[in-house]
Amino acid sequence: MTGHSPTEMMVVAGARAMAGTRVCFVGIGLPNIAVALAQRTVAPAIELIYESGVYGARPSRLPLSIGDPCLVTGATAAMGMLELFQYYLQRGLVDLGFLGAAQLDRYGNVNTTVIGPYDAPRTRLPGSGGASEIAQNAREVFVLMRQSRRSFVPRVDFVTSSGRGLSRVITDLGEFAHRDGELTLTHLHPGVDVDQVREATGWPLSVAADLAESAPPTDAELRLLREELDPDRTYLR
Amino acid sequence: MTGHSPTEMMVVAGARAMAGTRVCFVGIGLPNIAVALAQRTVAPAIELIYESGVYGARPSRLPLSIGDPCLVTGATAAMGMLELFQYYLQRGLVDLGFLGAAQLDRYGNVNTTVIGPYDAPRTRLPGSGGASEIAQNAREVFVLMRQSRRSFVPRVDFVTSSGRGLSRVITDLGEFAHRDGELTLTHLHPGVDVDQVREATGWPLSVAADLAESAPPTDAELRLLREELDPDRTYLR
Amino acid sequence: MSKVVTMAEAVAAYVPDGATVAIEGFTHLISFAAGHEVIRQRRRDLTLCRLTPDVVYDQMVGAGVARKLVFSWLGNPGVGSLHAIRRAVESGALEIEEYSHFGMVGRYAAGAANLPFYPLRSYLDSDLPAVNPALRTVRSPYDGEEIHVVPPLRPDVTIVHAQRADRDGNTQVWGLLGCQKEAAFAAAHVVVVAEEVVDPQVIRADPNRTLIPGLVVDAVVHCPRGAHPSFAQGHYDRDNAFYLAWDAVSRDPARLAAWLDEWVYGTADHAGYLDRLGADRWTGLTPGPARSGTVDYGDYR
Amino acid sequence: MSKVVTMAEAVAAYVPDGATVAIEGFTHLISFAAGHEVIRQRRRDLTLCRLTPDVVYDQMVGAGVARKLVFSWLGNPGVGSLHAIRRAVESGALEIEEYSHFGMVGRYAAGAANLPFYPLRSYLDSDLPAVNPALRTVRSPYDGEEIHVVPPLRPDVTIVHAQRADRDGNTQVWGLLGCQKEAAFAAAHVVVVAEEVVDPQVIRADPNRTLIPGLVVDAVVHCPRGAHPSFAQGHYDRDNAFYLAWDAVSRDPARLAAWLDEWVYGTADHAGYLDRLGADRWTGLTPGPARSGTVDYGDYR
Repeated sequence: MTGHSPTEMMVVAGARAMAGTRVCFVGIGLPNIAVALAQRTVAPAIELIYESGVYGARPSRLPLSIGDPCLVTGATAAMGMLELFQYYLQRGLVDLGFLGAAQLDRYGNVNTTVIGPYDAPRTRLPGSGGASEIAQNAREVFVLMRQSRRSFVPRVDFVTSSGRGLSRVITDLGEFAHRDGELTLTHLHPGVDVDQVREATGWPLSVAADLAESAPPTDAELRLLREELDPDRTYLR
Repeated sequence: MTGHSPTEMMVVAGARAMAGTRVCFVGIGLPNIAVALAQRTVAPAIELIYESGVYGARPSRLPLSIGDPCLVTGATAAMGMLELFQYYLQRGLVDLGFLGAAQLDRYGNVNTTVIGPYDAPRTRLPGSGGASEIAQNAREVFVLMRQSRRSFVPRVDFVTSSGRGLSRVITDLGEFAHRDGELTLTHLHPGVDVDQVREATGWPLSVAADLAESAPPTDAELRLLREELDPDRTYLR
Repeated sequence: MSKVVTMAEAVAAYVPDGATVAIEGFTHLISFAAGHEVIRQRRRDLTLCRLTPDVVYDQMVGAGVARKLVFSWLGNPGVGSLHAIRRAVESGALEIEEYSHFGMVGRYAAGAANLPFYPLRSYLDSDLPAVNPALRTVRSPYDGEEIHVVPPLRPDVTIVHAQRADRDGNTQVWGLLGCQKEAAFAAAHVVVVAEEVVDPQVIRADPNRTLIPGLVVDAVVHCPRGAHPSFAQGHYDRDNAFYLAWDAVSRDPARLAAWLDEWVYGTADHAGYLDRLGADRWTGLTPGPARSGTVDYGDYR
Repeated sequence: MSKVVTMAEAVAAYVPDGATVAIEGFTHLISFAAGHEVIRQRRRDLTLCRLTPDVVYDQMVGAGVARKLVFSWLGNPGVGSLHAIRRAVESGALEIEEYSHFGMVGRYAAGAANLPFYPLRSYLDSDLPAVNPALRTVRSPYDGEEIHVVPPLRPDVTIVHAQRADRDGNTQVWGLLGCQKEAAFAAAHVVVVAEEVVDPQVIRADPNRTLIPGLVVDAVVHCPRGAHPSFAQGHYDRDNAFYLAWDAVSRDPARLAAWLDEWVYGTADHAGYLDRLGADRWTGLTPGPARSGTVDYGDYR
């Protein structure tokens, strides 16, 4: 396969980060394709939970949303949302919450609510959805998002969900881990340098002493993404 | 049909008391047969709820208990007990809770827990079951029980459920209504006189000014009880 | 005894001006047909409740039926923003009251169970309680732990779309169940909109499948394909082209008004909407079969 | 990956001396086979939890496995008392902790949902809170109303009987569902005892029917008729003659001991118990068919 896009690298890195995960709560947007790739590569036995009320999904196609009917057909269990939030998430059965985000700060706080003041928003974003409870109840949380000074801000305008449980952020430039209370760059994607990341980060960037380079997507990963999972570029646009 | 037993009269009176009831929560024991008779006579459209998790039962035989499989087959809904207690009973959808009791006092307090002190019981009874929540959440409560000085006591040894919601008590001797804060005799069954009731009541009996006599069981009622509903005398023993 | 009425009758009877209305369904079984009828009848000042104000609420807000929105996630799933709602929120024309999904589900559950509050583990270190004073805490009398609570939500009417119901409103749903059960039990009135109105024996043959009993249902509307462009598990798929196309319509108030004129005001009812949509629209939206299998309840005599 | 083990293995692994054990099932699907194996392995000092300590707990208490009973209704349903338990309670040999049914269900629900308490409307003017200090109140931060609460119940192990499960423990039940789901999610370990161990595809063909996911299940025991003398909807009826006959056995400690010798200690396992029971016993206990019908989930590709 020739080359790869930053989005493809981000999705591949997101999928690889799920190696060893048993139960993943899949959030809205990009996590869906990363999870689909993980299920076909590093985490064949992963169990997928969706806030729409599905446990143990085996989607026969790439879901268009977290409420796609293909998530139900062939799943282990479909239930009301109250049961899912209470007996799976709040009960502590979720190993990993895998979320997207609009805005994120140095401390891992996530904002998906508003840009600007709450009562007079510059931009009204979707809001919490399940993010607030996922952040509090999943054993750990990963965020997958494109990185820029607009999205990586010193202090989020609104804390939709706290950074407390956020352990890893995977972007189109690299990877961050939560270390000593702040997000620290641990991996650079191939072809990206630290200055580029610094440029796209709205706070004084902390870089890990053991900074590593992500392995580029393999041909097999790219083929799965491009030919099997998302030939219509629903997520990879 | 020749004659009738006091138990038959009690069950018939219990059934008739359900005329007009839409939703009845059926307790353990004698209420089962009274409800079965009511469903075939005065209350054909009555909806039956059982704490075992059934709404809209249409039992094809007389249930041996409130957890009989015949209550599920052909019912409108079968669910977990949490749903039943929360969304039906506590939600206020139950018009009538129809219960049995071991001991009852002047104020309608019911004891199904212990005779004697709680920590050193003379007799350990079954306990609350659903009675405590039924008494609090059903719009009204009827009790069906055999009457004696042992069961009709001045003050129950233990208040399993409060008499607050209890509106009617039907016994093998007559019927009582909750009036001015105490149980008042309103009906005598045929062949019973007030002295007999007074003798079987452990407190100074209050008798309604409009004391009436219950109509005796009809042939149709007795035939249903003896031939269709309880030919084995499970409840009518 | 039958509760079967037309959608126009159901909306006229149970959705008065100023009512608190929940058209629930999490991506699945969203009663667009009911939303359109509310628009057709030109209701005003509604408080619209829903976890995920979807395209149907964007249409309703765009048509001017709403005064307030109670919600937890505001977007066109998989596409982007709901522009009519966003305009109304950003301009201050639409009041909002905001929770998380679990919080909204808990609110319906408290309403359904007649509880004064519902406890849940969420909102820790979140700014949501600062902007929504209805998010409070209770201290456990056992270990002293503080836990967040939400207040009951009791809609004046909840409207749900279902795969099947009988004429008394006994309703069965399969696939994603969302919070329709809780929203129905919580409401003062319930309207069930069904793909199929079936014989009561179909319901009674599988009592564990019953989601909502007729006991809490006021009206049953027979409305096949009434969830379009959302989906009905086993009946039809989501019409994703509609969701994608809605983005451009919703961005432009004039286009939105024209859309409403053509598809809602310009159609007498959902049958008219379906006629305009055309039969070809369903090509590719119909799934193959995947039957559940049966279980045996046993005949006990 | 299979979790299928023998009952002896499951009990040896998950029911240690001193454990808090819930064998749940409301009249339906009571795992007598598990109770008998606990007796056979001569466990001691167990805390037995169950809404309705049925004949199986009477047998277990009679055999001396229990130190404490947590319950809400103590009787032989439709027959009378559980005499072994009643003797132990009246003599003070068995500690008790007592709730109402809703209270017990709420306790499991709090355990399952990881809540510090569960609120419910019960116990008003009842003497139960006076004898059980675990029954407390919480004040609503909305309207100031006081409501009773119960604390979470988290068994060390919950054992449930089911009509079917796959080898990973994904479990489906129909008919009365009791509080098995809550009791399973609340527990540290779960043992599922199944009439049938089925292919995972049977479960996945009807995901809405799944009561307990394998995620919380540690062991699966294949044990047809393991709920005798209670019933399994669609499989067999309650053996009422057994319940009636138990009254006389349970009244007399010597007869109870002889019964345990013959039917529990004297049988190697549930197959041995069934052999002794004989095939004729099932005459009249087998219901006719009453199939649920199917629903279509749709094949979406």
